[in-house]
Amino acid sequence: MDDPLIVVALVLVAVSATAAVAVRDPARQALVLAVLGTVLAVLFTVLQAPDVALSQLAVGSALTPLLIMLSVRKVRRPQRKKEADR
Amino acid sequence: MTRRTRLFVAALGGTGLAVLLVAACFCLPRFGGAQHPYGDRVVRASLARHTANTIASVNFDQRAFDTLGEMSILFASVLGTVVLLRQTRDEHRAAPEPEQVAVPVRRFALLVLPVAVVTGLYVIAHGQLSPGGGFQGGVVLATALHLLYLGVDYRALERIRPVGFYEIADALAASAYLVLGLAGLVAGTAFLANFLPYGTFNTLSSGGTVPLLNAAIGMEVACAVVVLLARFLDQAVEIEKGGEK
Amino acid sequence: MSVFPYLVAVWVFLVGCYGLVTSRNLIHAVGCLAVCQSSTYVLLLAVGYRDGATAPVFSDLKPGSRPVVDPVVQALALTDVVVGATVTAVLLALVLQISKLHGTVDPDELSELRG
Amino acid sequence: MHHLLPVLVAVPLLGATLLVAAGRHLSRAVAETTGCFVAAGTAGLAIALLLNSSPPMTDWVGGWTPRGGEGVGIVLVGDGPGLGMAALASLLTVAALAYSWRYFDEPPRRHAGSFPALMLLFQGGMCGFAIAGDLFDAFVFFELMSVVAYALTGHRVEEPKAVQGALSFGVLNSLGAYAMLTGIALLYARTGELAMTKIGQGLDRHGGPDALTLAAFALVLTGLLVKAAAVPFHFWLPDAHAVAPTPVCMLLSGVMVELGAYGVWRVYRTVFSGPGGIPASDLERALVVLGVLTAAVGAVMCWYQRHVKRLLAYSTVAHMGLFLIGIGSLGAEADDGVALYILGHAGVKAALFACTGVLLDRYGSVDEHALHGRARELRAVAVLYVVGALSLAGLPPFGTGLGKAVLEEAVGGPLTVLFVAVSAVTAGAVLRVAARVFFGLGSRPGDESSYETTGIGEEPETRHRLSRAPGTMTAVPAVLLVGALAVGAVPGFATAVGHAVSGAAAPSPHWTLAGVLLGLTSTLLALALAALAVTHPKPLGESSWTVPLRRLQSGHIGDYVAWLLVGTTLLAALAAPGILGG
Repeated sequence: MDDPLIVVALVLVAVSATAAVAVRDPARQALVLAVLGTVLAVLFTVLQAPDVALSQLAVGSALTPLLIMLSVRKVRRPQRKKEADR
Repeated sequence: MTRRTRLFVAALGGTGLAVLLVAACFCLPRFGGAQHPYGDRVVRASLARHTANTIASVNFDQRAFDTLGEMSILFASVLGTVVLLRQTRDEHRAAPEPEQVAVPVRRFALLVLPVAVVTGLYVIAHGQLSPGGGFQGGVVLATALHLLYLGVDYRALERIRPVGFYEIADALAASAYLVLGLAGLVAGTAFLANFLPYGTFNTLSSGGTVPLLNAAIGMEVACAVVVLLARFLDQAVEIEKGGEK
Repeated sequence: MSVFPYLVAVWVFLVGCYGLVTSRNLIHAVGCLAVCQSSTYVLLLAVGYRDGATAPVFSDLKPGSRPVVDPVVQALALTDVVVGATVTAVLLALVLQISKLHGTVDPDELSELRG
Repeated sequence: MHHLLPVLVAVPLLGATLLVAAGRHLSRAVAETTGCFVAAGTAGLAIALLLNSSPPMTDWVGGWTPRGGEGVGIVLVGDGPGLGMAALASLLTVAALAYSWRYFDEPPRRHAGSFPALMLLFQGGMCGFAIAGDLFDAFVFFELMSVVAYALTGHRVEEPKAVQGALSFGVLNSLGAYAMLTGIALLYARTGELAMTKIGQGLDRHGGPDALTLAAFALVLTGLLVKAAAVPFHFWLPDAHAVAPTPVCMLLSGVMVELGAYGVWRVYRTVFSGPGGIPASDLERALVVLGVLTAAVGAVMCWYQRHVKRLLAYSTVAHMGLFLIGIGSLGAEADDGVALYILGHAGVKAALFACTGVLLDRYGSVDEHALHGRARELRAVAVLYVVGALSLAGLPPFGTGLGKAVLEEAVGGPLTVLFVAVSAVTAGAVLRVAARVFFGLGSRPGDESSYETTGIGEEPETRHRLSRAPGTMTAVPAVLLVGALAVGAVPGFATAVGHAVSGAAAPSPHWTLAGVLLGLTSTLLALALAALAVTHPKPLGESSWTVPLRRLQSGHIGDYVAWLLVGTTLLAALAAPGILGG
């Protein structure tokens, strides 16, 4: 536990996880989740788990936020259309 | 329940759970301790089978059955997404408008695209040697293709991405993993046994069946992620409510 | 200090649960579920860490020259990452259909299943 | 023989992948036939392995048989209970596929194989979970069957209820699974092992139980009990089972939920039963309290439903309570009773869901009030429905009756009253539905309540409303009921089950006079309750004391998650006294 890098990474994980929950707008949450994914990847690297870090980087900070963004876009689209009709 | 009662109930349960988990944390072995009996055995077994990346040895040899389950979960969820996001009777497809992409974005995307594809392939191919492998490389490969959407437009992406082809490739890769497993049984050892020669340590062909299973997973993951993203893109860009125009 | 990583995992799990309970948007709720899951990665890798050890990859490391961290938890976490992404995808697909059929993604406004 | 254990998982998975690969070029009939054959082949393999399971088999996948007690691979356990559950799951999959034969609404374009493929993946997941001897492997296959089940539940994407129910199901079960994984990580930290027996030995070596053991126990059981729909983790079940396509309901209620209870049994026996685990008295307290709550809540809610599939779903909840009580009493006799009860219940419940599916496809409704007297012409279905209801009550010589009798004898005391009451109330509710819907008895109930879920306006699952139910849709429930009858009536079957579950040394389960009488009592009570409800709807109708209970079932994911947290805490609190005192 002497490695300050680990402590910093852990604190960042806790903070960004809290932020990901506290941000109520799903589009912004997707961005925070991407940050969380990146921070987790950093933590895994300092915990000597490069394999997990790599897949977390690919999945947690790219794929999952992308899926959420696409869902948000789909959910919001009809509403925008309705507004345009008015 | 009203929002307040819900929060109260959750606070009750959450406090109890928090107390329990924190108490458990203080009973855990010290962070960074040296007691890892299973881990030590795994490292020995991995070296005995000439697999340099121990994680690959665990995933594709020692605990390859878990990976079979994991691959099936991915396969099932892609199939599930295809079924759940199908075009229903009261929906139609609208071709998306061609979009203008800023020139720097386009140049950047088209520059990164080949690099990303090669990186993905490299990460898959070196799975048993260096960090990475089928899962990581597969996801990189699949997301790389989608740079086309960013850089050119949706229709360019669709041209290089016949979803049906990827669905079939996904299923074939998954069956390849299973067939390799059954081949171990037929070869007279056991299901998912590493029945090939282990090769020279630290070369691309080392590890027996590990690189083959790794390649099957890489292809499965890449195709699965392409199909998954295609379904969501379809919903976000093309499918609209209302009957056929 | 030697329990700090575990406590972070506990915190992340509970925060995710809090988000699920209070969420006003189902897409947000699925995101909170992903937060809950990331606590399991942290816990698993914290359990497998060993002081002064390096990654269990021997392509440029002489076997036995240095201690390595526990490779088993890394394999488990790897599986877990993939499982998490796929569950997220299926749940988001369901949320999309809910938004089409119910016209809302606010759990407070869904009232089809009661009693 | 033991080398064939992983094949039990590989065959359905391979069938599913090939169906998807060839799906674009297959006609629907070919795809469905292939699905049936693969499922049936797996069922045959499961039964063949089951017949060879004494003494129990173990297989180390990939030939990683441990040398000097040091294993690195994954162990599969082929003993009576595990292979029995795998065989049951496989047989029910065959029944569900046969039932859905040419029945379902058109499959997604160019994906003719998708429904049978999902069913096969479900089968593979259930078989893998049943034979897992490694805790993490159990988690992986647990997730596989969950993910497939979410997709199958939401399969009818044009039904608002279906997608909402599937989402609640998905969120709750995923959260439960993550809790389970956290528990597994804690156990790994303590013992450094993943094979269940090794974890158990590791806990014993460490000494007496402490907070870590308790937390791991509560977390792992949370995951399993969410699946087993124990109160207060049960909220997702009625929401999901009421909306899933009928063949999927047959599997969900018939075997998937029971696999959760089986998991509790397996994990406690191999991991926590040693001196370093959870003392038996603590487990008993936890499971019996939760079981009694589950049985009571399930029975009460079941009685007040008018949505027939929801009613059947709550009856499953009530019976799960009884199974949990049986597992909590930790005896060879109780285990035999639970095994027989699960077998009988699977046949009966699947048959009842199958009959309800006929109603749905013919009348476009599963509402007890709206269907009043409308199904008079479905004579065969009516007979099956009544027989199913009576055997749900525990009428001898059905397997449900035998299981209930053996279990009542094993737990004894005041809990016998609960067993009789729960089976009488749930069966009474089903009989009431039969009397109203198929025979038009009693006056037509009015539409007074607006809060609850009605079964009006459901889309039929077939392309058009059926004018005649196809032969398979009545043949499958008939065969299932014959199976449930055979479990209790075929001489020697109960003995074989007893041997498979608790070894040849234990006394074999059999009918006793007391058991027959108790079975008859609950059947008569069920008939009386149904008769009373039909003739005098007021006193047994909506009453004010149940309103708070019914409001809890709000369909709100946040509520359900809050209750899940409370449930985990409750589980730990119930199991804590022995650990804190010891």
